[in-house]
Amino acid sequence: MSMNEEKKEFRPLIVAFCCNWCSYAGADLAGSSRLSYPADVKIIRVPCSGRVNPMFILRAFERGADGVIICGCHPGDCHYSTGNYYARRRMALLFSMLEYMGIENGRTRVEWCSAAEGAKFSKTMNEFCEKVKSLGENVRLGDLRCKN
Amino acid sequence: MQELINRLKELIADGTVVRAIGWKKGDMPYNPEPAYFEKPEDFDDFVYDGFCGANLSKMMIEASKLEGKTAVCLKPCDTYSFNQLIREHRVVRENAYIIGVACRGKLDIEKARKEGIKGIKSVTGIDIEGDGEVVFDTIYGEKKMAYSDLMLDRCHVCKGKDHVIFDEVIGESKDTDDADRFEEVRKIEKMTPEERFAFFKSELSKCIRCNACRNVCPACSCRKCVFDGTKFDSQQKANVDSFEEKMFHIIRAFHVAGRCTDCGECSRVCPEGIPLHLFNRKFIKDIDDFYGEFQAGKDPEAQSPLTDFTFDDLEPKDAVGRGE
Amino acid sequence: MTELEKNIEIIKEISGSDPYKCMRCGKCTASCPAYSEMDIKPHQFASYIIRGDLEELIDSKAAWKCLSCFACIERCPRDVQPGKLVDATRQIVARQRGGDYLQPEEVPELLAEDLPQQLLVSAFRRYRR
Amino acid sequence: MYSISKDNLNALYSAIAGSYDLFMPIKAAGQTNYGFWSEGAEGDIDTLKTIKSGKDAFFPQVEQLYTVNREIVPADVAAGPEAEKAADTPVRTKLKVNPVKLVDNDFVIFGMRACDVRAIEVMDNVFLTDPVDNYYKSRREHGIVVALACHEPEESCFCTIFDIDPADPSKAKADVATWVIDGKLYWKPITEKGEALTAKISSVFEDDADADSKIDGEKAYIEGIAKQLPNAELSLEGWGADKTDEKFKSEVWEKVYKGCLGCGTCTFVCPTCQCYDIKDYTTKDGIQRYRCWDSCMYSDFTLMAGGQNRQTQLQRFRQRFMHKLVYYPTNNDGMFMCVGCGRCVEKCPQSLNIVKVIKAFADNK
Amino acid sequence: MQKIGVFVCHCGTNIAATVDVKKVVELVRYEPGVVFADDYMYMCSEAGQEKIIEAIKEYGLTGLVICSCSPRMHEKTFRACAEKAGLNPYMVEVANIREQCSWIHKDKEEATKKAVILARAAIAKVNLNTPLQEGESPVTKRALVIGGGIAGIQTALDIADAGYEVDIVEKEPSIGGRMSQFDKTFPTLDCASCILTPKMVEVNQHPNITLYTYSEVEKVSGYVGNFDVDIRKKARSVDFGKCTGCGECQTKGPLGKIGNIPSEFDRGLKNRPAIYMPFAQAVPAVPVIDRENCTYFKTGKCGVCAKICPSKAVDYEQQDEIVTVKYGAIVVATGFDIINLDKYGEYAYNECPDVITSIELERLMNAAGPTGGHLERMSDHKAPKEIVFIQCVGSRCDDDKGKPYCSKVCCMYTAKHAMLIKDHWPDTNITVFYIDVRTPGKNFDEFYRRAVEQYHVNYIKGQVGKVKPQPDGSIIVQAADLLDGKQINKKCDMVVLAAAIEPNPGVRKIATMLTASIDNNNFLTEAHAKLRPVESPTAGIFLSGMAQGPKDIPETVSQAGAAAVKVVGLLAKDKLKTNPCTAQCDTLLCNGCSTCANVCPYGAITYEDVQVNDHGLRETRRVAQVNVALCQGCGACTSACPSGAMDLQGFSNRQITTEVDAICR
Repeated sequence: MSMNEEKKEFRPLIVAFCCNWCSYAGADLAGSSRLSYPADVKIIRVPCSGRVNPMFILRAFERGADGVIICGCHPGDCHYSTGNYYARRRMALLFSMLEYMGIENGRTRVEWCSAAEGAKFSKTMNEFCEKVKSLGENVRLGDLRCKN
Repeated sequence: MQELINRLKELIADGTVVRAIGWKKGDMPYNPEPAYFEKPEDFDDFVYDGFCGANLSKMMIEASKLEGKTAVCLKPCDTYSFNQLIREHRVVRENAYIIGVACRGKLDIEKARKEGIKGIKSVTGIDIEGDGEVVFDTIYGEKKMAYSDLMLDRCHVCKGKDHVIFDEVIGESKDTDDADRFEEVRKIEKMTPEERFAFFKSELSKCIRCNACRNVCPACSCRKCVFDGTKFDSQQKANVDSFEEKMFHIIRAFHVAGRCTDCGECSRVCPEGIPLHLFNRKFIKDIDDFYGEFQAGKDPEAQSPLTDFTFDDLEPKDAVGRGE
Repeated sequence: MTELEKNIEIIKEISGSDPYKCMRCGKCTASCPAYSEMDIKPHQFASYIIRGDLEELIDSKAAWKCLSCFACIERCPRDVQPGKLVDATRQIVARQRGGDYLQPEEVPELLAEDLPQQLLVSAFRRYRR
Repeated sequence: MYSISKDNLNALYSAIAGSYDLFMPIKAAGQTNYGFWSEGAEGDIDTLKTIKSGKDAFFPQVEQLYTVNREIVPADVAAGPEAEKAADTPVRTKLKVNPVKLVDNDFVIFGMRACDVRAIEVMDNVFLTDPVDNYYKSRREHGIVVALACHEPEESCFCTIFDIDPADPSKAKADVATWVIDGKLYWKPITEKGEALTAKISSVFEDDADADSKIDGEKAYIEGIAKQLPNAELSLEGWGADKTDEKFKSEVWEKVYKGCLGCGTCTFVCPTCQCYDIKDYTTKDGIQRYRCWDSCMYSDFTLMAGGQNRQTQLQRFRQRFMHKLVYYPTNNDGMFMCVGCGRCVEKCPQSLNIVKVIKAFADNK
Repeated sequence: MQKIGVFVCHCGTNIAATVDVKKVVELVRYEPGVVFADDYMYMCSEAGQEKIIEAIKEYGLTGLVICSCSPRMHEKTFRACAEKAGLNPYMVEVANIREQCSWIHKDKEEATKKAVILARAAIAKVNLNTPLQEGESPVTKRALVIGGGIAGIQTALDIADAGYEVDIVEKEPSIGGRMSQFDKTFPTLDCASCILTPKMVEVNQHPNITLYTYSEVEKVSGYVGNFDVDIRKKARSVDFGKCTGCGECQTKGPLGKIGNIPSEFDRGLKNRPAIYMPFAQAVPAVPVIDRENCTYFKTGKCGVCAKICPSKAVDYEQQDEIVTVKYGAIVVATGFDIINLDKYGEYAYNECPDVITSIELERLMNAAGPTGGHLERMSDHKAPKEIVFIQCVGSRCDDDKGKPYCSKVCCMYTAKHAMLIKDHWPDTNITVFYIDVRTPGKNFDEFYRRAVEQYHVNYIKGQVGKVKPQPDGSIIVQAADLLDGKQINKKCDMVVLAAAIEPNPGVRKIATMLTASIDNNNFLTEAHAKLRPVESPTAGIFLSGMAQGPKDIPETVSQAGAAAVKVVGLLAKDKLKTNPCTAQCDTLLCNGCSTCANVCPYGAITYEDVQVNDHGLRETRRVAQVNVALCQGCGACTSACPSGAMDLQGFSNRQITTEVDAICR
């Protein structure tokens, strides 16, 4: 590893699923208020946090993501009234299973963030990037099976 | 067993049912196969003994489409799966005549093989009514094993011997529940993340992607599985990269979460002996911890936990890190 | 970072409060029982620290007349905690002078009966650090 | 004839592994499967049958064929913006195909039973007849097969009916034949490859005079047991070449197939199944084309665009056993595609298997 | 394969400052499917859109990717632009490289790399877009206004004048809201009820307006144009038809006019009987029986009001009634209230009766108020000579006791109070302790200067530290005078607190029912702070008055008018374009297991037995059917469906999967 290789420290790749009504608007507000967070976060817009299928999350990890965060409206504020309640249950079970399989539980997170909470959105993204960076590259979800 | 055969013959004779689903004698004493019985003479090789472990409720999906009623022999744990299939409109209750058969725990020939019992010619002591030891007459002499040592793991954590849905019950069951259902899951939860990861890595690396666990599971009854179809571009026929098994097993366990009745078929049929029930039981344990006791299939009207919610459900961040 | 900036950082760190939040509403000054003794008023602490006039603040009577009764901290609408800011300024001085601290044993005889309890606690807190 | 005591088999393994890759049954996570041996791996030659056969050595479950990536050839836009505007200026990207390096180093498959060795022969007839599959060919040429006699065949075995001799692997097309007889491994090289291998690792062996008598005693013992197996006298009468029309329309299939789940267990544990599917996988820098085992039992096996693959489970069930016992013998002058290893007999979740099919047809007559 | 055009916007320097737009265009040009890539200074401008239309025609583009600002901003613009060029509007995807890339990253190289990735994800998604047609849904030509204050009244009047039916639901027995409690209003000092009551009467008599007073909204379902609202009409115990509003029951009741229950209308400074009309000019002029405090309902005795009522209008058996009405639009005008001052011990509000809030002062100075307009101290009913006003009580507080925002109206109404008091009783001395006097607006600062220059109100810059009621009935106010550097201990006999305002506490429940987004100060969030202030992001929900944020009466009325016009704009349409991104079930894959129907919040999924030909296998199967009119495209069903049969158009499983792949590549 040459010298500049050393300097180029590990940059995590983070996929964020943001619900169109609250957290995506929150992300826009963070943007318009110039509240920065690392460029490693890439946001995918979904109609509701209830739309995020565990297949997408595992697909992201399979394709090399190091962290996945799902943002939605605060329970009770969902634009479709119940979307985030189902998402909350699905993610609770999925995260518990991933932890059970030995995957570091810092790699996944759910955050409720309303359209007016630009600051909270940026703070959450900074915290999450820090946490994923400290966990390093996602190796475990990559090779739970040795090559034969 | 004879009483069961006579009753089935009687049902076919008096026209209540057109056919019956049960077990046919296998060419080995320990491998009876699920089969259809229509004519009285078919019943000559009908068998119901300790090795008839298969859950026949999934065969009723196709059988209930045929015209005329079908009698089906369901063990107590199979009836939960049948209830779940009714709830999801996959079987037509009117076309099924359910005979709740007695059960005193089902046997696993792998356990005999692990004890080095080979060249088996015949086995006695495995009929439903009997008790006491199982005697193997093998080429290398006679070998004995206690019935409970030969029993499948799932029967040690049996959910109880009363049938949840039946038209009639034949025979006396004997309780076999002598272990804590979530003990293995707790043991794994107490391990460190590295140990847990190593455990699942070694187990899942045995998987040969034969889909037996999916095709036998009564809860996994999709017409076309998401892993076969093109809906998610997730066509995964073989383990191209190491992640595929995980994705397959996690998603399969997730799809049956809240619907899995813990009948243990997936672990029974896995050619590589992977303890697949550990995934489903983990979800069942979590659902019980997070959202209150729920046994799939016990009450067909109950709303499955994953299609239900309460305002103050627990937050995903509190679902993890409970161990530390 | 000059010596001065370092001190401001230390003050912020000890007091745990952010002087920039002060909107100069004067509620702390209004509530301060030791107001008459003070040359620099409580609502000015934040701006002195922001401007960095530590010398002036340290040489002033105000820093040492503060009774640490926390009325200003309790009532400050912006959570600026002026009491803690001036307390931190005193810490800077106490630390610079090589810590000729008052030993706990020496305190009892210095006590007067009618001294408010809170003062005692503050004294210990201030001089024991 | 060479021999080595069973206790320091590890010395033998590390000797082989010194100069070749050693592919042998390894016990891991409670099961014995073929895998590459490395220091510390627990070799297990006592278990009679591994879950999956040794076929992986020559025809692995997943094999990368080649990778493709896109190179952007700067279109001749250099001529300025007008050129770019012209709709017909193709943006040229070139596809670069880079095939995977074929296996070019010798490797040893140790502990293969006689039935699996015969299975290699069965596969040779398919892969090595033109059009030759050079992925298979490269592995086949570099593979040195060390066959091991079956000390105590199990009741699920029925290799004898395909005249495979479990006792004497030297009859099968192996490079070395070995026997394990009370605590000693006897090693008898057959082909030059076998001789070359033995020469390389001869230091490990010691010469053993009364090996032949011991081996004859073992052969007699094994044959004795083989005779007592329940399926020893299973007759293949009615099966074999050109029996297609007789068997295809029989209504026995209707009765036998009902329990089949359509999972792929029997095909994936079978040493002779050689159907595969070719699929693409998009990776970071291009496409990776690989082939992987496919099962005729799956609902989307050979699914063409028009949807004309075998639609019902009966057709798929019939196809599997007809291929084993009729179609293959028809194309390979009577050689059966089944080698009687009994893995499908043991592993089928619904206990349906080839033996029951043969018996069902026999009873039906 | 699609023919995609990619357009990267500079957005002046907003994007170009930290994203190398030219490089993005270069890198994106060779993505699969892209046949044209270009950049322009302002894509959303006329010229920019012209460029797009021209490119569509010239290259025969079948898909568009616009890398610019947030889709929430200009997605509509670019879709309309595509439609002009004959391209289906739903073949357009927007990559957000401003709010979520250029504005929040400093390092140009890093931001450019991210912009390319986001563009690549959008291109991958457009490749799988299918043309969608917007459906239509009918519009119920009727509006609902929740809240009967000036905001609700003004909105209802404007809608009704435009010829549409309007219903007002008001929680209190009478409409009028907070404004009816005021005495005078700034800056023109005209009397509150004089300008409000005519509007209330107009509302009552307007043929298009139906009044539901003493009623609450119970449940809201449906969506824009088709809301079904359950309104609970609480039992008034007085028959509407018979009651003439004579008020006998109030005056001749057992305890006479006084009664023993603190009157909410008079902020508890006066009592009222159990059967009451909040104030004289109440609309509707029909009293209500307060069942918690009425002796008849508590003990079964009394029943005097029924006896003395001349027109026998009292009816104890009346029950709550739930009315379900269909509406096209809903306006939230739930208004505000004063914050709770219990946590502010330093102002001694609970200890001393002479420390009152400004709204209580409004009641004291009001002729219909508890003291008939005579300003008296509540303790000894003497006229106060020294009054102290304290500003920003609980406003601009960053702690958990108060509100972080400035309540906007207190400086003006305190100046009003000061002037009115000095005008009526010139010998009274008034001191106002303030942090900043904020009087923005027409004639506002002049109004405040008149208070200082003409009426010599004494404004002192400095907050009050402590209000100390003295045993002799007077009050010492310990404050700071920051400008003159003095600490003052002012002796006075009345203290008026300009307390902070907060939205009506019931609004959070209503926001949840309407699925309207609300911020943590309980103000309803507007669709866009500057460009769409009177609409909620939830289509069909509009905001009017203090529910959306602190504002004074002139602004409330203007916003009420704006909300009304928005509602009229919606109701004028016969058909509304519905969101075409709805769920769709693949009949061949569907298991008919009802999992999706259980999670659908709109009940849009039903089951039918359908004849199916699955690759030659003919069968009747129980299959899900999506009612496209009801489906709002939330996608809950798609992630509940195990086999992937249920998919969402516009955000399909494959589209999101390709986006994930494009990002993780």
